[in-house]
This record gives sequence, C-alpha cells and structure tokens, in this order.
Amino acid sequence: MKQENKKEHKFGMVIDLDKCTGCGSCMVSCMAENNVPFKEDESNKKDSITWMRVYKLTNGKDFPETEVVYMPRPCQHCSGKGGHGHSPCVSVCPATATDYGKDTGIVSQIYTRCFGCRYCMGACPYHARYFNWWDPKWPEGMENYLSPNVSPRMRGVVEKCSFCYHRYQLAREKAYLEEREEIEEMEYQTACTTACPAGAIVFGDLNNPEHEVTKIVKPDDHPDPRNPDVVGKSRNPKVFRLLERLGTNTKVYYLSEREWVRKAGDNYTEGEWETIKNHHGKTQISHG
Amino acid sequence: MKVDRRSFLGLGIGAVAGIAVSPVGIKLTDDSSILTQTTKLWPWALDHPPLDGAIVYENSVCSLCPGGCGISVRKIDDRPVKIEGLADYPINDGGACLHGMSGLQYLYDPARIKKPMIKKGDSFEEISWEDAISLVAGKLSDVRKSGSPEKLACITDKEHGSVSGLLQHLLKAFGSPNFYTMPNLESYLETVAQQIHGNGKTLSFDLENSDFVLSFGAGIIEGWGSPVACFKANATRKQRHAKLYQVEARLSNTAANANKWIPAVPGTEADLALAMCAVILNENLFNSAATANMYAGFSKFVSVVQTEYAPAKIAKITGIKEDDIIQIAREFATAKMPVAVFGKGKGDGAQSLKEMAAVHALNCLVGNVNKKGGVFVQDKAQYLEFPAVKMDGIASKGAAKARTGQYIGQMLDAVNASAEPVVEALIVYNANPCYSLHDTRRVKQAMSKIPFVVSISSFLDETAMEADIILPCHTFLERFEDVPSSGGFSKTVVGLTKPVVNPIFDTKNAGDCIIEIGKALDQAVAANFEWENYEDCLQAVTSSIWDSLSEEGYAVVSDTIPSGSPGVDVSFLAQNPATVQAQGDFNLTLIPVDNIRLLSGAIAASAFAIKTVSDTVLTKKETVVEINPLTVKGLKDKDLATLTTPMGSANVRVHLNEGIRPGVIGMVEGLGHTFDNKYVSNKGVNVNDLIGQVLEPGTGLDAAFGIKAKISRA
Amino acid sequence: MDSALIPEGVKRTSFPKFFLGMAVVGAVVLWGLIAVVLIWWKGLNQTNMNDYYGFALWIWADLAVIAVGGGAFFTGLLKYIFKVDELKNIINFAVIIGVICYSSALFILAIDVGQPLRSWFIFWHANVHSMLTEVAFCLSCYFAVLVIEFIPNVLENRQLNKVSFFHHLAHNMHGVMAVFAATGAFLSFFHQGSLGGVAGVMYGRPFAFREGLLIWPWTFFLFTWSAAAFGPCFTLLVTKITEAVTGKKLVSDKTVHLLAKISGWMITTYIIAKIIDTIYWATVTVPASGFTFSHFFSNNAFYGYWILFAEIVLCGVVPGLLLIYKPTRENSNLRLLAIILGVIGVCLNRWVMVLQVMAVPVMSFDTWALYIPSWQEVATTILPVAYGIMFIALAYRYLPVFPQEKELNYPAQPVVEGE
Amino acid sequence: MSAIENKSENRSTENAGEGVSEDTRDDKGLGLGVIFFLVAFVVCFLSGTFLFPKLLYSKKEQPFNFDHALHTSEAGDCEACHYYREDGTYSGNPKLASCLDCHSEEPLGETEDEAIFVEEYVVKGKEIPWLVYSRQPDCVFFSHAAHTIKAKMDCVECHGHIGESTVSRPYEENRLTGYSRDIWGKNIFGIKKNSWDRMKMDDCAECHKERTGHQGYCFQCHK
Repeated sequence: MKQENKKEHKFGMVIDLDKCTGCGSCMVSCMAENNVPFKEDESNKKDSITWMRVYKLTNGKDFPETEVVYMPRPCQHCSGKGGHGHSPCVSVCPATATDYGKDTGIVSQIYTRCFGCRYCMGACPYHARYFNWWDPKWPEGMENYLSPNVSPRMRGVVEKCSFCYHRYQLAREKAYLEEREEIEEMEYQTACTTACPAGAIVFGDLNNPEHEVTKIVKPDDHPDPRNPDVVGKSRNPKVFRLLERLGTNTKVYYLSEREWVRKAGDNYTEGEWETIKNHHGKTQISHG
Repeated sequence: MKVDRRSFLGLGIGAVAGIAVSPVGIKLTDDSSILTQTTKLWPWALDHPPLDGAIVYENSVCSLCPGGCGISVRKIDDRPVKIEGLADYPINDGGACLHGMSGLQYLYDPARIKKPMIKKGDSFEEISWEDAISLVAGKLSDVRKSGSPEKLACITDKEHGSVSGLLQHLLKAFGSPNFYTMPNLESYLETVAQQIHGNGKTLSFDLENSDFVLSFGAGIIEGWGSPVACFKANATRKQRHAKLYQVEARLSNTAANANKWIPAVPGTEADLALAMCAVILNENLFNSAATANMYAGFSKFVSVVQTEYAPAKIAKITGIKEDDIIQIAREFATAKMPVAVFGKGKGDGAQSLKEMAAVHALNCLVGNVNKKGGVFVQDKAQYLEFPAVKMDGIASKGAAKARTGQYIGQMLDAVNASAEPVVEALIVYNANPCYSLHDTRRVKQAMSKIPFVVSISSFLDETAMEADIILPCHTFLERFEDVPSSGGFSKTVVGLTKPVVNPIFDTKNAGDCIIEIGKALDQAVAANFEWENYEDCLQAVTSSIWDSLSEEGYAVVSDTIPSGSPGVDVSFLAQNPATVQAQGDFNLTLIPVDNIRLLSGAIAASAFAIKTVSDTVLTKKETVVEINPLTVKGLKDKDLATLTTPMGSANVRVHLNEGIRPGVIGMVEGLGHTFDNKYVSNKGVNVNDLIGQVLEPGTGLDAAFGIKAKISRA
Repeated sequence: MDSALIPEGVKRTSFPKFFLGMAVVGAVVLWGLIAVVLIWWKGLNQTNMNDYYGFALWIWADLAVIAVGGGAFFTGLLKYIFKVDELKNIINFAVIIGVICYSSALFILAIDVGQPLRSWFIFWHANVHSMLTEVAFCLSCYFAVLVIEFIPNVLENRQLNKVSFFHHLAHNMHGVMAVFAATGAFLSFFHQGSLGGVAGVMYGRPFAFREGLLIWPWTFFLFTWSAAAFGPCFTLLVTKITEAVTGKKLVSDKTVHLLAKISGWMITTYIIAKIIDTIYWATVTVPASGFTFSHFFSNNAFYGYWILFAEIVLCGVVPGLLLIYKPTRENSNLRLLAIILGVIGVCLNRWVMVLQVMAVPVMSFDTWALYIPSWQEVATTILPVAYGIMFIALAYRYLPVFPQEKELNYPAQPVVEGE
Repeated sequence: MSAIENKSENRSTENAGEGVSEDTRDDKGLGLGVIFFLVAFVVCFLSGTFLFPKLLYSKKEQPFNFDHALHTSEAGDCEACHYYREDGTYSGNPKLASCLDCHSEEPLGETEDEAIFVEEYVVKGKEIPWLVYSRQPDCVFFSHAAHTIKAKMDCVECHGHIGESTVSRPYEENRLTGYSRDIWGKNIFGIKKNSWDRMKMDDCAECHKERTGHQGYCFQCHK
C-alpha cells in the first residue's frame, strides 16, 4: 500500500517575459479562481492582495532607449537551500501553518491554522505572501460567485499562491476514478497559465522530462559548483530565476532573450555579471 | 463535623484534580481550537462558506467588448463561479482577457439597475415593466404623431448585430434616419475601405501571419480590435521571427513588446506614413502590379507625396530621424508579408481619416492586399436577414429627411445649437456617450436638452443617470445575443452569447425591450414587430447560420483570404488634406492613453481590473500622468500637479517616466467614473473631460488626438 | 492614608501626590489601552504596517524591552550562580524591571498577531523548527520564572508578611531561588538568542542573514550576549532615574560600580564580536549573494551609515570603554552617559535587525520600503513605558525593594512611620 | 535580598514552637480534607465525563427517519446513491432528483417517514436538509476517490456500519464549534476501538502514516 507518495512531482513554471504583454489576465484569473477579496482602494500595492503580481521593470535608460518588461510573480514555491524543502517561509512559521509538500514541491498555506504573526512574510524576499489587513467583504450578492474549492480567508491571516492546488486535487480525483496512476500534463494547469492570452506561462512537473516546462528549463539537479545551496539551475542560457544566488531554489523560472532582463533577476556586484552570465547549470547544452 | 480551611483546600484541589483527569480540559481546548478557526463567531469572515456541488461548464461568448471571445463558465450546480477562455474557439482559443474573466463581478455590480426606473426630479423611482414600456411607447407615439418622426434618435455601440439591427429596424419603421453609433474601430475600417476601395467594403489585417507589422499607434496588445486574437498573434511573433514596429509617442505595452519603438510626435503619424510612401515611391520599392490598380488620383498622389512629404522635411515634424524614416520604409517595403495598421490605442477613440488613409496607402503601395499576412479588403459581413420594413407615409417622409448630423458629435452639437428641440426622443443602448465622448459637458448638456431620453442599460452609468427612463437589461451572462467579430480580425466569426445564469434582477434582454416598444407603438410600426420575443427574432434573422450558432456556439462566416485585387482610389490623399492640429496654444500636448487593464467604452472596468491597475496610473483617488523628466523643470516624481487644457483643469499626480516623448503628457482613459460603485468610481479624472472635439476638415470625424496643455505643481 | 502598607522604616511621598502622579501616567496607559481595543476590534489595519513592512514599531519595542530586560537574568545569574553577593542590593529591582519588560513583551506579541484568539496555536501546533516557537516557549517560561522570583518580594509587603503562611513561603522561596535563577538564565540564553535567530535565519533577507554554528546563526549568540551586556545598563539607568525621582540614594555606589564594571566588560567583548561579525558579513556573506555593503545604507531617506556608526561606535565602543576604565566608570556623570548610550545602542541594534531588514530592497527592481507608524502603534508602544512607571512606583511605595534604602538614607535617625 | 532573608530566618526560629502545635491540629484536618478531596474529585470527574458531553452537544433529529438497510437491499450498495460524478468528485448525499429515480409522488411504502418525504419534499420540490454525521470542517478537502478507488478502502472503515442501520440516530451538534459529534467520536475521552469511531485529523494522519509511510502534507487535505 505504500505507494501514494512514491512518485515525487516538482511542479514549476517558466514564464516567457518576451511574450508577456503585461495585460493582467493572469492576475484576474488568479483572483477569480482563488476567492481573492478586493477593497475600495487597491492603489497601495503594499497592502493589495494579488497572489500573482505583475511587476514592470525598466532598463533604466533615457528616452528613447528606454525598454520595459513585465514580470509576473506568483509564489516562487522555493524548495530551499539544497532543495530539501526548507523554504525561507516554511521553516519560520511557528504554528506549522505552512509546509513544503515533498510530493508536489508546493508550499502550502493553511488559513485556519495561521494566527497572523507575519514572520513568513518577513522571510520571503519576493513579497509573495499577503496579509489580510481588512475583513474580506464582497458587495451584496457577490459572494455567490465564490468557489467552494478554495477556502475564503478571514481577517488577520496570511495568504499566497498555491499553484492552484485544488486543480491538482480535482485532476487526481478524475484519474482515481479512471484508475489511472498519473494525471496528464494538461489536466493540471494553474489558473494563470490557462488564462494567459499570450501563452507566456508554461506549467508542469519539473521531474517529468516529457513536460514542456522541463524541456524549456532543463534543470540541472546537481548542486551549482559555485554555490552548493543552489540546485535545479537551468541549463538554458536564456532562463534564469529570481534571486537564485540566495539559495531559495525557486520553481518559477523566467525566460528572456534580453540580457538586461536576465541580469535584473538577481543582484551582482560590479563586474560580476560578465563573469557569471554564461554560467548555466553543470552541463552546457548547445542552444539554437 | 468541623469544616476548616484544610477541608476547603481539599475540596478545591479535589475539584481541580477531578476536572483535570476528566476529558473536559482536552476536549474544550480542542473545541476552542476549532472554534477560533470557524466562521461562527467573528465578523471578519463570511457568514457561510461557498456551497459545494457538481462542477459544470457552459460555453458562451463574451460581449463586453467587440472582441467576441468564446468563454467557458464554470458553475457549481447553478451558480457560476469562474469565467475562462474557451479552448478551440476560432477567435481566442482558450485565452481570455482580464475583463472577460472578471465578468461575474458585473452580475453583482453595485451599480446594476434592479428594476425599471423613471426620473422624478433629481432622483429615480422604480416602476413596473408594463408602465415603463407603455410610457416609452406613449412618448414615442407623441413624437410620431407630431409629424416629425425623424426627431427620434438612437445611439448604440455598433452597427452590427441583431440588437443594433432591431434598433435600426425600429427607427426605419418609425421614420427616422437618426441612427448613430459611438466611434468604433469597425466603423473606421469601413470608412477607410469605403474611401479607398468603394462602398460596402471593410478591412481586416492578417496579424497572425504577417512578418512585419508596422503599427501607427494601434495598441495591438492594449485592447485594439479583438484583443485576445491580437495577443495571440503577437505571441507567436517570436517563433515566426516576425517583426513589430510601433509608432507611438509613449512606450505603451505594444511599443515595449515591439522590436522597435518609433516615438513620433503625436498627431504626425499621417505625415510619417506619407513620408514612408515617398521613400517607397522614390526608391521604386512599390509593387507595380498593385499600383496599376490605383485607378484614381495616383499620379497626383505621387507628386503630392514626393513634394510635400520628403523625409528630410517630415523628420523635423515627426521628430524621427530622416535615416530612420528611410530605413523603416525600406524594411517595410522589402518584407515578405508586411502590413501597416492604423487605429490609435484601442481604435475606438478619435481618429483622422487622413492618417488612416495614409497608413493604408502604405499597404496599397507594397501590394500586400488580399494576400497572406497582409490586409484583407472584403465585403461587409451580412449574415442578418431582417424582413423588409413596412413603412407608412409618416415613416417614409421622416426617413427621407437629412440626418441631424453626420456623426454622433455633430448630432449632439446640433441639439446644443438649436433653441427648438431637434431631437425629441433618444434611445441609448450599450453606449455611454456622457463618459466616452470628448468634452463630456457638451454631451450632458445635449442630453438634458433632449426632452425624453430612454436608456436601455444594465448599469446606472453616467449616461443612464441623464436619462428620463431606464429599462434595465440583462448582462451578457443572462442573455441571448449574436456577437459578430469585428475590429480588423482576419476571419468573420459570429458567436452566440447564451444565458448561463437566471437573471439576478428584474431585467430584460435589450432586444425584448425594443420589440416590446415596437409592439406598443401604433399599428403601422407594430406591424414590423411580429416576433414573439427576441429569441424568436434572433433565430429568424440569423436563420442562415442559426444551426451552426445553436450547435457550435458560433458560425464562421468567412475565413479565407478574399480573392482579387480591389481597386484603389487615392484621390482623397492626393488632395493633400490638412492635418488636424491639437486645440489650444499651451506648449505641451496631452494625449489619452489606452490601458488594457481599463475600459473606456460602454462598460467600465470591474473591481478586479481596477485592482490590477498600477500605482503609476492611479494613486488613491488621483490619476497619475506620465511625463518625461525633461518636459517640465522642477516637477518631481509623485508630485501633485495641476493639469490645464483649454477645456478645464484637473489635479493629477506626476509620474516621471523615460518612456514618453518630451513635451507630451500621457493620461489614462477609463478613470473618473462617477456612478455608484465605490470599487470603480470616483477614482481619478476622465480624460475626456479635458479634451475637446476637433472635427477633421472635409470628413467630419472627431480627430482630436490630444489637446494642448500645461502642467504645474499644485 | 496607605501608611500601613508602606515598608517599615522608610518615608514615602504623600498619598495625594502619589495618586496625582499615578493619574497622569494612568492617562497615558488609558490612551494606549484605547489603541489596543481599536486594534483588537478593528484589526491590524489600524496600524500602518503593510505587506512589505509586516514587522513594525512595536516588534522593535518588543525586542528592545526584552534586550534591556536582560538585566534580570544576568544579574540573577551573577548573584545566585556565580555568587556575586554584592548584587543582592539590586537584584530585587532587576527582577522587577524584568517582570515589567517581559510582561510588556508578551502583551505586545498578543496585540501584534492578526488572530489573537489563535495565538496559543504557537504552543498547541508548535513548529519546533521555527525560531519564533523557541522565543514563545522560552519567553513564557521565563516570564513565569520572573514572576516566581518576584513573589517573595511581594510577600515581604508589611501586611502580607504578617500572614505566617506567606512569611514562610517567602522565606522558603528565597532558599530555592538559585534553582529558578539557573532556570531563568538557561531560558533567557535561548529566547534572547532565538530572537536574534529570528532575524539571522532569514536567508531570503541578506541584510539579516548570518551564518552560524549548527542551527544557530551568529545573531543568536550576539543577541544573548548583548542582552547580558546592556541589560545591566538599563537596570542601572532605571535605578538612577528612580533615585532622581525619589531624591534618595537607593543602591550603594559599590554595587553600582560593580555592576557597571561587569556591564562594561560585557559590552566591550560583545562589541568586538559584533565588529568581527559585521566585517565578516560585509566582506563574505553579503557579496556572496551579489550585494554590496553600501546597498544597505544608501538610496533612501533614512537609513545611512550613521545608523551603523551610532550602533557600533557611539553606543557600543564608547560606553564599553567608559565603563571598563575605572576613573570614568566611577565618575557619576560619565557613567550615566555610558549607560544611556548603552541602552540606546542595544535598542538601535534591535531596530536595525528588525526594521531595517524589512526596509531594504532585495529584488533588484524593488525599492526601499519606509513606513511611518500610526498613532495606534505609537500609543501601544508607549503603553509599556507608562505601565512600567506605574509598576515601579507601586513596587517602590509598597515593597521593600531596596535593602540598602534604610541605611543609605536614614543612618542615625529613629524609625519614622510614613504618613 | 540578604537583609530580608536574615529577617525571615529570625522570624522562623522565633515561631518554631508554634509550628509543632500546628502540626498536631493538622492530623484531624487532613483526614477531613482527604474526604473532601475525594468527594470533590469524584463528583467533578464524573460530571466532567458524563454531564459535560450532555451540555456540550445539542441533539437534532433528521428531517425524517431514513432506513439505510431497506435502501441498500432495494437499490444496491452505497454507490447506488452516494456515487462519483464523471469528473471523479464525490456527490455526497443524493439530491432529491436522485431519490426521484425510484420514488415519486406515489408513496412507496406506508411509513410515516415516506409520507413526510412525499408531502414535504417531493410535492414541494424541496431538497431534504439532511444533517450529515460525517461533515468535516469547511477548510477540509477530502477525496473519496483516493480512498475507495485508489486505496480500495471500504466505506465502513471510516463510516462504520451506517449502511446497515434502520433508523437515523439523532445528529449531535457541538455547541461551540457547530460540527458533528462524529468527528471527535462518541467517546468523550477520544478513545477509539474501531477505525470509524473518530474522524479527526490525527486519525487521518495515523492511517496515512501506517499505510503510506507519511502522515501527509497540509494541502493534501486542506484548502
């Protein structure tokens, strides 16, 4: 019977920043899918709950050399230093309200367990965690559109992107019924992925070589010789991760042809980028 | 027995110990733990968790914008919970925009009108549907009886579709030529096609196949045309190695995503396009087979372009280097499948015919007309078959009269200019002219001068508030409607919007409102409304495609490249029409900015959409304007400033941004609503309050691309 | 009026004057309590905290009071374990300050959480890997120990002590106090340390993150050490203030000099360790994640190198040296300067390790997040100060806190009952 | 503190004589104290064990009696009514429409319950507001398919022999939490003899640990 957790998945995504248009579909799809509340004034982005947030990055150059790129940022689902599941946020939660699912690689958040100490938010450098500063309230009647698959949150707890875990659950229900061992790649896709009109987001199991995301990212499971905390570095020279050098080992990868965009993904001391930029995973794969 | 202190102590300790070894402690602790997690006690949670049930999906078509995307509505039993793009739908194939996905918020929008309402003094009172319809019919009958049926006018969003068709049917039967639409991309395409290729034609662009898109401000990923289709076309560009060059004064999302940003001075796009024509002609880069088709005005066009639009001269006007103009023109002309696209922003704002024709002239010169990856010239989609209108004498007389104005702007001007009411009654459906047209004060003034305004609307928006009677209609999730694709999409697809939920309030389908009004009018008019209801009508008028519509949910009317090379008449451009200038004499130019996350047409953005709007666009209750740091000395980022145009002034925040041409101020469209929805309204200013109408000489189009302005620290 | 409660052989101010003073401080407490009610009723939206600034003013206050309350455990450790008998003259007061600081700290934690009614989940569903769990456990246990340490002093109230049970209880508790002191020291070592660990383990925040020993980052040890070093400074400072307010000499110079000397050496050794830590962090840890040292102190309106200088040199090295050098230590003005600087120094350190951590941008496209606390936050942060004043005033008036008070103030006079 | 210590020591030596006489009084008091202790202990323990659950839970009757045994003999096994939908989700209690597959406005039997069912629900087209004994808290996701199809568990393992019951026992609702008593279990100490006696998270974890080697991750059961 010991089979349920035999197969380990590592769900992750790669977002093509050259395709992303900054349209915001992913943000709204996420909010509608996950019962995210809204309030009268959402213009202060530091207290506005958007599990998926689209950042606007500029290359800092003067007119007309200015360039802009949009960067969607869901929870990065860090697997922590060395990929052992000690995400920055998971290990600090005093009440076990968040954990790292080793079967999926997804970082959970249990709203009914959370008591709102916000330590996880402090520990997350991506600002992917949000606090319910206010009572979530819907205009009269609008609570009728809330989905039963995601618990609505209450005031005073932290929430964040779950990689639409409920969709994984629903896909598995179907697979169980049909007595299939595995779910298909397309059976479990996050709400942001399916919504993206540009097809910029590719989601799947990074442990499954057949999945598109793995084909694009080509993760190197060996520790990075330059920094043993880093695992899963992409072998694709156009792919990077946010703050990879901290050893958070995120499972959200980004793809861009533009060098300045790739450089913006992390911090580099002066001149360091030039020596580091061509370093991609252990085995260099030639790339057309 | 002597009860002393020790006995009490024993009693106490015994009681505590007894309770301690009983299950009370552990049970109560556990229950308290659960209690604090439930929604039972606290005001900070929902009363009831969302009910679970069977998941069902229903397909429909979104009609929030002209895009016409297929949607899949996920329901839990009877309750819709999520809208997503419909896979394999010919327009959007699975993708969806943020507005469509927030569609459920419109169902329960706080500004929804729940019952028919009549204006009493300054406020509205609810009335019954029977009273409302008979009241409207009574007023309209009076207009008709007065012998001037042409004094009934009608404003809606578009010319196509059966509801618009019903309105036109009603006007014709009634006897009025005064049918108006809000400015929209489809009608601009038809205007240009008519000017250059002749009557009954329209244009579309094969963006998904073109290898070189030269866009003159068309916000291809800002909501231009059929937004999701454009997103998809743009997304495949990377694989197809296709290029996108964007001419635009600011670094819009489209410009940012493009291979090249050409930041021309706003309002000089026509000059730039004609200069490129000059380069193509000078360097013999044109397609001679194509130019052979140019039957009218070609030689004059050539000489005008070569003398008046020499790249060196135009470089000074547009701010684009001569070399760049030449280089881009060469790249365009030598590309395999080039296409030049017009229609600034979402394409539904003010446009100049000169500019649109000049851009299209580029297409005609390189000859990529009716070819893959180019521009398609085809007949207007005619899938509706309304029965011929039976007109009585009054109707024939009225319908033969001249329209009150050529376009909606002139009609409103005529109303304002005349002491006598030139329009006695007005029906507005799916349009918000009091918000969306330039110089909204003028529009509201005209509304108040029209004695009887009927609004058929789901929301109490700016225009509905000006109405005398409001007939509340279903939202797109509660109604049937045919939705023709439009806005330059290369295929012609008609989708069927279907109700996915029972009406939440006491509303009707807009089509039923019109049919019921028609039936309630005098017999001569009523005879034209023999359908039982709108569904019956819809089925009848779409009979040619109904089977496909009802079975597939959509019908593809045409998806092939039109054959033949249409004739080209460039005589309009050959006259070298004047370029429209911005109104006023301040030093800076204010331009409206279209943002995909906002809506500026008949429907306002939802709470979710507003939530996604950047803080560099909206901060608290203030619109944030973009200006280049070089534009005004002494202004700092986030400063509060006063922006003044000839139309008035407004307080705004400043966002210093290198992504905009110096001398230009960018202000977003879609803010500054004033109706009753705190999540959406009373945020920022409506840019249309600050920009006035400027009519293009000769064409009568409102072509105000912006307005002169000044800005200073508040 | 309340003369029967006042310890034997000492004078206290008149009751109306005392009452007036208490009323003034009580008003401040009331203001704080109003803010607390608002926060509990309406939620944390009453603060100016946000998703970037999830830790704010009162968390700093929390860490600061725990740090300065460290005088209690360290003095206890010296007195009961290392048998520095001289410190018996100040241990009562150190314990009282400890009780105030730790009760305030627990109270602040109770208003800080979003779901106060679930705050006990930290025990019920504890995650033993979290530094905060360690903090909560040790903090609560140590607070219990402090209360136990304080009880004998309460029982020595003139009226309570007349009850023979209380009298004996107080006596017997004194006998076992060493056990509690040892427990307290052990618990303190852990919770002071884990408070440092709270910041140090956040490897997503390069400004806070420190390498360390086994599971404990260096900040773990630095926090414990600094609390032991600066805690006595705070004890001395409060003693000095109490002496100034009462106009009496309450602790002999000998005791003060001894504690100052110990504090001085602790500060000096701590600051050396802190300097080494800072240099290692700046030259090894920080560049490894791609940051430069200057990143943390530039491009914003508030945080500059000044804060580093103030914390380490002005409020670290200076007081350390002033207190280890006998002439400056025994000069009452310079000693006062040193202990004031010391208290500021440790508070600054806690500020930096909590608030600056939240302010520093980590992603290359992020910006500094500065915030200004709301009045509710200010009121709830001042509340413990006012509460502490009331607590000390009551304890001083009704309990024999300072064993030396009689001999230092009324050496030859016959005992006079207070009014 | 030494001054006070000294003082205390002095006093205790002074009172030494008194202490002895107190001790002799203690013996009698202690005896009575023990009796009081025992009485209080027993009373409190018993009320904590027997009275407390009565206070904690309120009893509610089902809308009408449901005879599971009869239905299983007529309609087949559990899945005849508690079936899986096509997407693998579990349908829970049948909707009225399912009942109408067999029932109609013509009563199928002569019981009073059948009469209530027909008159109150079938005729009025109203769903039956069953009180679900095993309803889990709102934050819980439970996959029936994972258990009965994948892991091939029997319904009885968690639900006991409810399928053989002929009467619907009263539903006991926890006054504090609003949840069913079946979650904690009938035994107020939380002791279980059978696998279906309790349905708390710990019980899930215990079984998971035993059968899969891991107690499971939060998201497996929480939403």
